[in-house]
Amino acid sequence: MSLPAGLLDGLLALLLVILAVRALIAPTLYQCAVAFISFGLTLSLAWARLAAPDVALAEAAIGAGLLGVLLINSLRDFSRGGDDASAIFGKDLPTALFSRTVISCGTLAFAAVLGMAMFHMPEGGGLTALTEASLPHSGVEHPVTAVLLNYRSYDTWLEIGVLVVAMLAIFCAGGFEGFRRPEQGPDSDPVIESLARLLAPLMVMVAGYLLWLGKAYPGGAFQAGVVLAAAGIILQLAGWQIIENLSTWAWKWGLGIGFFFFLALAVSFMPLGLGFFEYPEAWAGPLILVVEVLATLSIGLTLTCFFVYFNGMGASESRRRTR
Amino acid sequence: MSALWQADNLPVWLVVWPTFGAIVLFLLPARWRGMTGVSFALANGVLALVTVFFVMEVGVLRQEIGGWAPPLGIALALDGLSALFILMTAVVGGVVSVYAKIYFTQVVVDSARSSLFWPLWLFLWAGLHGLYLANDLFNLYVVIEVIGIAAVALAVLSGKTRAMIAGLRYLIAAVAGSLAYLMGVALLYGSTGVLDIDLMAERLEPGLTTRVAIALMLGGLLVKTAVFPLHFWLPPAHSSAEPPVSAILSALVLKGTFFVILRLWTELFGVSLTFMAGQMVGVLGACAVVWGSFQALRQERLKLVVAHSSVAQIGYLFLLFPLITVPATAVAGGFEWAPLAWSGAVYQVLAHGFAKAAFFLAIGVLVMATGNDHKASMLNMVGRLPMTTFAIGLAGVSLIGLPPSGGFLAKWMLLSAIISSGQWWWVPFVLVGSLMTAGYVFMILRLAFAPSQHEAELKSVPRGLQVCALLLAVGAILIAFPAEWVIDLLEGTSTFGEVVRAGAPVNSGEVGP
Amino acid sequence: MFWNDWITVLLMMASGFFFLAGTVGLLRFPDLFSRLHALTKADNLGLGLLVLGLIFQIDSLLDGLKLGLIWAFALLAGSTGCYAIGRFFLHSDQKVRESVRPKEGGGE
Amino acid sequence: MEWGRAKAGAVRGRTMETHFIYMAVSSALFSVGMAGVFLCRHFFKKIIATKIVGAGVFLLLVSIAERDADTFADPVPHAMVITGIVVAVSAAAFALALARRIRIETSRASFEDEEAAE
Repeated sequence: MSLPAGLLDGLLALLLVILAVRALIAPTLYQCAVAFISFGLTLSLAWARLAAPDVALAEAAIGAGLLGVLLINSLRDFSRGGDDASAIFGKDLPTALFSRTVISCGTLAFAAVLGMAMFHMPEGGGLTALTEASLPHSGVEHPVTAVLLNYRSYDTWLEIGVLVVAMLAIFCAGGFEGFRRPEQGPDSDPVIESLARLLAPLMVMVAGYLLWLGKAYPGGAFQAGVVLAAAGIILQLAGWQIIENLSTWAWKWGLGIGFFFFLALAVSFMPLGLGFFEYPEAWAGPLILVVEVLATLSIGLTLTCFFVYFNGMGASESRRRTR
Repeated sequence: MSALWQADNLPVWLVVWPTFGAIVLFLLPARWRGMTGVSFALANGVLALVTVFFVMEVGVLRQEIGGWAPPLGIALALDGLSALFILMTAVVGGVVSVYAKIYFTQVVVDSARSSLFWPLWLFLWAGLHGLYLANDLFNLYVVIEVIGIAAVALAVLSGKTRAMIAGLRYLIAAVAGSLAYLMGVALLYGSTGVLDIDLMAERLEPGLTTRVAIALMLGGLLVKTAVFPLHFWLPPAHSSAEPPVSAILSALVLKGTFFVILRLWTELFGVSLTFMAGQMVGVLGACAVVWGSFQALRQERLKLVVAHSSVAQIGYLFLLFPLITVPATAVAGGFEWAPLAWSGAVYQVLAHGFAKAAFFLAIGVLVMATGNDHKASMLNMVGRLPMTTFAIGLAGVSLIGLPPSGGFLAKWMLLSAIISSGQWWWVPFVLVGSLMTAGYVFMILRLAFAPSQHEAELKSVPRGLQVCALLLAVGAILIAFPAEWVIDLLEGTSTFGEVVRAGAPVNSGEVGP
Repeated sequence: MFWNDWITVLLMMASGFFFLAGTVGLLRFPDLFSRLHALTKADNLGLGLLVLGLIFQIDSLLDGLKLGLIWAFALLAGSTGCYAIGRFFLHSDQKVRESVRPKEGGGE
Repeated sequence: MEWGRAKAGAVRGRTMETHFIYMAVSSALFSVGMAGVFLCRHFFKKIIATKIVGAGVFLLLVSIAERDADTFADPVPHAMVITGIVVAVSAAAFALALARRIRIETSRASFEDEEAAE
């Protein structure tokens, strides 16, 4: 490890820890959110340093981007009547300094034990060689895509299911299923709207590109789906209300199609004597691409729906309050 | 090679069918969901029966997904233990589904909200099947998360603020727990380079990393199983949910993570466990028995009594671990108590599952009739809602462990195992726990038989709901009878009746400098 | 080191200066608009110089085009973001405006 | 002594490498995050804390992938992390929705508020 690289890694490491602590002890929620988003972006730099571009893309887009948007969006409700984040340790603790010391020491000790365990970890060897050997039979050329959509496609399928479950769960939290048409039109802004007009088609194109790229290079359904969601969110911010104008039938199928099709494909070759999630080798490539296209659509739509529902949750309540 | 309907594909259908149901129910409009949901649930029951007969005939079944053998691919494993859990899920789940259908169509007005129950419940069911079949540590994480998110979503279904707060607490505990589990998985993957449980068991060596990993995984799973003192999220979450949801959460969801702990403890953790580790988990269980029962005695609201009682009953399950974890120096052979301890714990899972679900469903009926679940509303219930009171009584008998009931068999087997293992110090906890359980159950029943002067008019409750509660309560008693059959089924589990030789290096030749 | 490396280093250092200046401005300037000004300056010039510096290190025209696009998008997003913040500030009430003002003593 | 054995086996002949730095960060983030989950009062911060715990776990997985790299980094942990990120974000979004709903309906922002109010 060369010196400048070591310096960069050290700096990133320090920054990560500082930002993480900052995100937890900042005095206002707004600062917490900002620190957390910066943390997510710094983390994607760390992924890049660790030769994990797929993860970097996913983290920057979902971990920092989407969740950051949701956090900032919820600030509207949380900071009503003061943005006091109340200190990390309760105000009523009599000896704040003492408890702070104890907690810091405890955290440090825990981290030390965990760090020791990592440092003493025997070399398991991993599955790199095995992945590489099986790559020609997987239908794709990029190892991460091969793992996600062929070797461990069962996990990936379940994970797309988690997104559907999370959408249902958010419906439960909001108290109704579906999206309400807002009573008044959105406040449109010429600058933001023209930006959205310019960016949205470009982003759709980028999503397609990432999807196609996933076959051989870093990229793939998740990253593409998130870019698609970003396009959706920008359009939503520009006041387009795409989701609200979709029919129930359309958004439900949109949310479910990735999961449903993946399942259908997983069982469709079983009458031919193949196993669950097993594809004929010659067709694996094209089939994976189709799965990825539909998964991208579903992921993009689901994440956009997260945001739209969130936005509606706050807005409808504040409207009720002012009435 | 396996054709579509061939029996090898049974594990696949166990996952595919409820998932298919979930997605269909999601796509269907709200008014169709109830009937369709019940049909899917009943079909699940048929599938579970097939599974059980299959396992009885054939034994352990492994299936590789995607045609990739582990360590690259994921394998599913179906054995006697999973079959038994699948059967319990099917029976409890089936009855609860029927109850939910009646409850949500006749009682709850807000159909937009309550119809969300069906897709979530089927997703949860699919997740449970995935959990019972999983043989891969990361796959376990994913299904645990499916179960966790779906369970919390169901818990907040009622939309009450109290439920929301309890749900958020539950969710944060669950997420933190599963991340701790995942941290342990990461450490183990780094040490062995595989995720498949069987392969990892071959490669895992004792050491600091393994120990920390096991501690993290256990800690995470113990939070999710609500073991004392990590049970803080359970009482509010279980007591504020809708009755069918409470039944699902306490009868099935808690048992899911217990299943994972049992499986990992016996199949994977053996390398690095010590006698003390077993004892410590046992102490947590014993404390849970006493503390949970004590809290249950103090509660004024029936749902809280029952929720705290779950903490105690879960505690009994953890008495299994000290019994099956013996020092490596102990004499070989002669661990005749191990099958008994195993059967006792599994019986406790079944008995608690049936009895607790029955309890929650019966209290649901009671709340519907009287409008609240305060203890006082039980007054003179025996004459007014005889069927429901009878259900509560039967479920209570099983919880206390009075013969003849599933709970009696569970506690009797656990006690015998404790005594023959020589770990007599667990005996008082079991007995005190039973006494205290008797305390709160009889307190409720005494009120039910007590006459009251001015009683409010009861609202009418659909008969179906009362029948559902009674069915489960009768089930809690009846499961005592096919005990031999259950133990036969359990013998189809690779680790059934085995003890973990704590501190014994598995590959003694290869370990060491 | 070839000549192109020297040019890259020079441009990078210039870019670093502008980023630093922008950040100092963001932290030290008295009001929101001048802070925004400092921030966008770093985006425009600093990133521009960075991209220009990197262009001397690449082989294919396509890569250069991609770098140029990155800069263009950053400009677009930066200026729109700046505009949105400014607009929000102008339309917001007194309380929000006061909260943006730096504290005495220049901490944080 | 198991400790000594592990040390002799695992660390022999190794220099300080990139993944060690990130493993250290991983343990720090996991611990800080866990402390935050239990000690932070505000819902908002608790949710951020779970995300930090997640970041710690994922950082370890990716460090392991880098350690085991051959022609490319071990893709299995990468896939696990991508799956994990999506799952964690889903859970966090749900938690945030719940927290927000609680805030709107009761203006409570922490579990302690609840106890104070009842």
